[in-house]
Amino acid sequence: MPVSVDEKCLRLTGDDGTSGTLLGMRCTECGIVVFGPATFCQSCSSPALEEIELATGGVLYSYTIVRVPPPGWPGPVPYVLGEVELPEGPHVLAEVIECTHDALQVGMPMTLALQPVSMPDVPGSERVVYKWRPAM
Amino acid sequence: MPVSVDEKCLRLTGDDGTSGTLLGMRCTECGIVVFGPATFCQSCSSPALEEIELATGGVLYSYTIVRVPPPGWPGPVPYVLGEVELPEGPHVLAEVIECTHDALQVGMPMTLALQPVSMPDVPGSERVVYKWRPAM
Amino acid sequence: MTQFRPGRDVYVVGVGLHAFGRFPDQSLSDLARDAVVDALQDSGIPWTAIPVAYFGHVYYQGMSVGETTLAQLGLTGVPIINVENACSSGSTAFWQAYWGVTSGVFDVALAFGAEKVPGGPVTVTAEDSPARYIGGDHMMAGYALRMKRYMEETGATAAALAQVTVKARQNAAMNPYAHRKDTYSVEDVLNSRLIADPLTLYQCCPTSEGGAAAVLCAGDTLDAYGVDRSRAIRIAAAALTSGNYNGRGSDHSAFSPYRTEPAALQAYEMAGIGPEDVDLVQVHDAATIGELQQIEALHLFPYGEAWRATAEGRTALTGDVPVNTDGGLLAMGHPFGATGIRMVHETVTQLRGEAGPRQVENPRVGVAQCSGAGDVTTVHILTR
Amino acid sequence: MTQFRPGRDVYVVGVGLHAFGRFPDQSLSDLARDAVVDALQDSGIPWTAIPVAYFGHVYYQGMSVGETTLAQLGLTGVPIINVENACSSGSTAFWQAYWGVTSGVFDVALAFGAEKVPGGPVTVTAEDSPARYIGGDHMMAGYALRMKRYMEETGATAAALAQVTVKARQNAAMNPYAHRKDTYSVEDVLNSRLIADPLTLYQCCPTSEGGAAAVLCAGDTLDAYGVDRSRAIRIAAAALTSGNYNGRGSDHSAFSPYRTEPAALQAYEMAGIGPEDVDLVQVHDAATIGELQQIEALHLFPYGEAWRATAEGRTALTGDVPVNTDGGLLAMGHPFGATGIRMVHETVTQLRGEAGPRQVENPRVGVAQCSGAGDVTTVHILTR
Ligand SMILES: [Zn+2]
Ligand SMILES: [Zn+2]
Repeated sequence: MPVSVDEKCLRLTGDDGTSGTLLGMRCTECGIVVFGPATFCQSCSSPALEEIELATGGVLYSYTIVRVPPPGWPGPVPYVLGEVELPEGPHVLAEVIECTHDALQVGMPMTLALQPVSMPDVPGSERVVYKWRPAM
Repeated sequence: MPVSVDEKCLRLTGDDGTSGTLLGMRCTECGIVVFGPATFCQSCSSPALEEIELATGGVLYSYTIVRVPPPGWPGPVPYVLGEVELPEGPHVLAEVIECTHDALQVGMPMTLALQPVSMPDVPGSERVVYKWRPAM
Repeated sequence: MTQFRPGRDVYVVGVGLHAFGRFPDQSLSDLARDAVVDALQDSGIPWTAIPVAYFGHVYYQGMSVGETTLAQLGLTGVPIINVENACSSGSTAFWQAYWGVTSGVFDVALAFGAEKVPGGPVTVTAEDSPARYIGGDHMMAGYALRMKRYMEETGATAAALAQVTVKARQNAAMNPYAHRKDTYSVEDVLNSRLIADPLTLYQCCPTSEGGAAAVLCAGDTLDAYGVDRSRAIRIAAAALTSGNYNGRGSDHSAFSPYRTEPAALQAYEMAGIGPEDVDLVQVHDAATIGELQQIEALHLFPYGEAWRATAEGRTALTGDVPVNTDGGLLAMGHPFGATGIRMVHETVTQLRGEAGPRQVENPRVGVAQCSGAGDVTTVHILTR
Repeated sequence: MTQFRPGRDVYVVGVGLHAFGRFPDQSLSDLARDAVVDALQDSGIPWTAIPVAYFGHVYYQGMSVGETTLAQLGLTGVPIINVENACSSGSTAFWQAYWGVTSGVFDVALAFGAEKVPGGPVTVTAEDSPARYIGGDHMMAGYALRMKRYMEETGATAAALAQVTVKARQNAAMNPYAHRKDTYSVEDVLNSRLIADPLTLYQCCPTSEGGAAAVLCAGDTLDAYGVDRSRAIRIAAAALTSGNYNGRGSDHSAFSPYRTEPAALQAYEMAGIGPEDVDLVQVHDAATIGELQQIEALHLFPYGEAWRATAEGRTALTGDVPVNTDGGLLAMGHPFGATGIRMVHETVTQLRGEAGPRQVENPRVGVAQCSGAGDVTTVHILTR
């Protein structure tokens, strides 16, 4: 069975690791939404949070082409890192795949993409990672 | 040429790494002596320090037989660790070699011994290390 | 001796713990957060009213872990400061919180700490230190050297030293937060495998994980924060010292006992009490010998007599000077960032009369003492 | 907003630096000690008169490094506290020292810091963090995201951003402590290799080593300590904030600009001045974009206009708001524990009129600002 890179941020919905949903928490007091787990609201500290499924896409708030990767980066170099603003408010940072560098533009629509990633030479390290790809 | 494990604590005097002297600093204001380098006196903070050569032996203040070694320990296990009080005052902690465990006794005279030590699988890591052995 | 100037009275108004043990599925932040939530709830003061927080931890687990942890409770923008002082990291956070409140900078402060200590011998120097060649940087070997010398000088018996562990485990058996709850006989302790002669495994604290938190509040603002005065415990003294030159063993200070004395004397003076007024004590028993030497350094027993007092049961829950009533480091383990505040937790719980089966009879004065590499010592005195 | 209560006036009475650069033969303690000796000498106050010390550093290099370092100056027994707040570790030590003195706990305090930053991209999470799979924990990639967005929103040109480095190197060329002293043209900066588009190598601070120290003294005890009043520089404000929820980017706070605003507003209020009174500024220019956004967050320029002001030379030594007069992080490098105190060193040196060839004309008010992971921000205002 495929394993999510972070079960509290990404819930896999199928058995093959190709479908899933980003998770967030909404405060029922003040309405703000955050990406990933939370016990208390980041804005008002209320514990009245409910888990929600986030939109499967958003717009590209900013991006960069990383030419010197961070330690332990298991992917190709260079890679594109994109910060996507979801309609619910949160920004989600992830690799942008299947894109042409020159075609990237702030404001362009992006859609969620899942890919398996393994750490080189670490058996059992495969995780399903959330990424972005330009929307059709 | 042999290299001292810490040139400010142990000065090698020959070319073969078998002879050397422990170094200390004496405060010309208050007279206290410390083992190893110092810029200011530990007791009175005076900068008036002079380097001295320490005695080549002392008495065993305490000892233990270490059965679970610290990370990176390059020697045999178990090993004996001895705290020796020098006539000048300082205590110097080091491995006790060439001893019978049952014959060790607090208060027994000890004498300086030098041995080369290498870190396993680290080329060029050989250092001459100060140790103690029971005095004849 | 450094003279600080205490100002307002300061109280501990809330304490919280995450259980001590092994929690592979919980991060450092998880341990810390749970303890904080517990302490806030105990105090009745909400997170949004806390103006400052001090977080104690040692090992690098990412930057600004205090901030990352408390961000989970809401981004309130307050100063959060991560502090490290070896085994005294948690108690340093508490000390800092105390001085901030007594001096009037803030009315309330949060002190918390957590640690995930890896297994195996604990060292205090960097990996590339010459100590790796010399073999002397080994916390338990240091305690073994102290133990050998103490036994030689005082005539302390192996059985008396083992009794420290026997007592710790008996106390821990009544403490749901303890890492090790099974009890042992003196023979069990002496027959456990040797780590560094004469120290056996059961005489060394386990490597553990855990979290602890405390909320402090100025006495003149207790009512403004709606604090239950009947459960507020006053901080009568807060002392923190580094090494003093003492003419012996300064070259190998980690192995020199009785570094605690200057901090203890400062604390007694600040509290206006003496060792004879102390009703219960938590001390730094990373190894059995540690407990004996610390209670002597605190002047609770004359030099060389703590082992006999222990053998006679005087440091047990029912003795005249109960020591490490929650099981101490020997049974709780020693998550560096949490330990000092865990001691405050136990002292407060006892002084409130809320310690259940391990309650000491009607205590009024409690002492918490931590020691750490770099010759750091903290002594805190709490009173009802 | 949290309201703290300043008490007595506090002055910086001594500053010291160890040069910034690469020093493979010197330990973290060596760097720190040299800076302390320098600062003590500058202050005229001997180590034996210092009642407390705060040491800022980030990476684990053994426990209690502050204690180990100061033990070399003599074992005086005073409290020594190691603090960590990511890139703001040094400024946090300074902040803590200030509040201890202003509140009357001590008359004098030592703040110092040092770091040996390893080469390669800087990350802020632990090694086993899911961030390793996601690729987002990369300090310079974070700055690149901010830069791309800023250029998009404001029309800032690549040349204006590069000018930040050009200016930094010009200033550093007059600073004997700087890591990088060679100067560059805008073309050199833009043609250096790409790290994370659009950020090029020369727009990123080098990874460096260094140490810094400052001695603080209460105004009402300057004479008692024999301090030369003509060289004492007053601390008019000391603010430290963690993250505030601001409705945007809180999920990726490391990449959210303008976190500095709350700390800046607190500091201006505390000092009783406004941005228009500021004569020179040191800000957190870990990358060129950082300087532009920080001077906007400090309200020295309106949002989106700092790049133009830079291109026009207004932030140069001869401009109306000289920024990073010693070369900043871009030329000094960024040893986390030292940086914040290095900024105090430069501000004090300028306000004393002792900055030599890089002296700003007759400055009276200087600001030092640091940012760090965990959304830590410090803002200190110093006045002559
Ligand atoms: Zn809310
Ligand atoms: Zn002296």
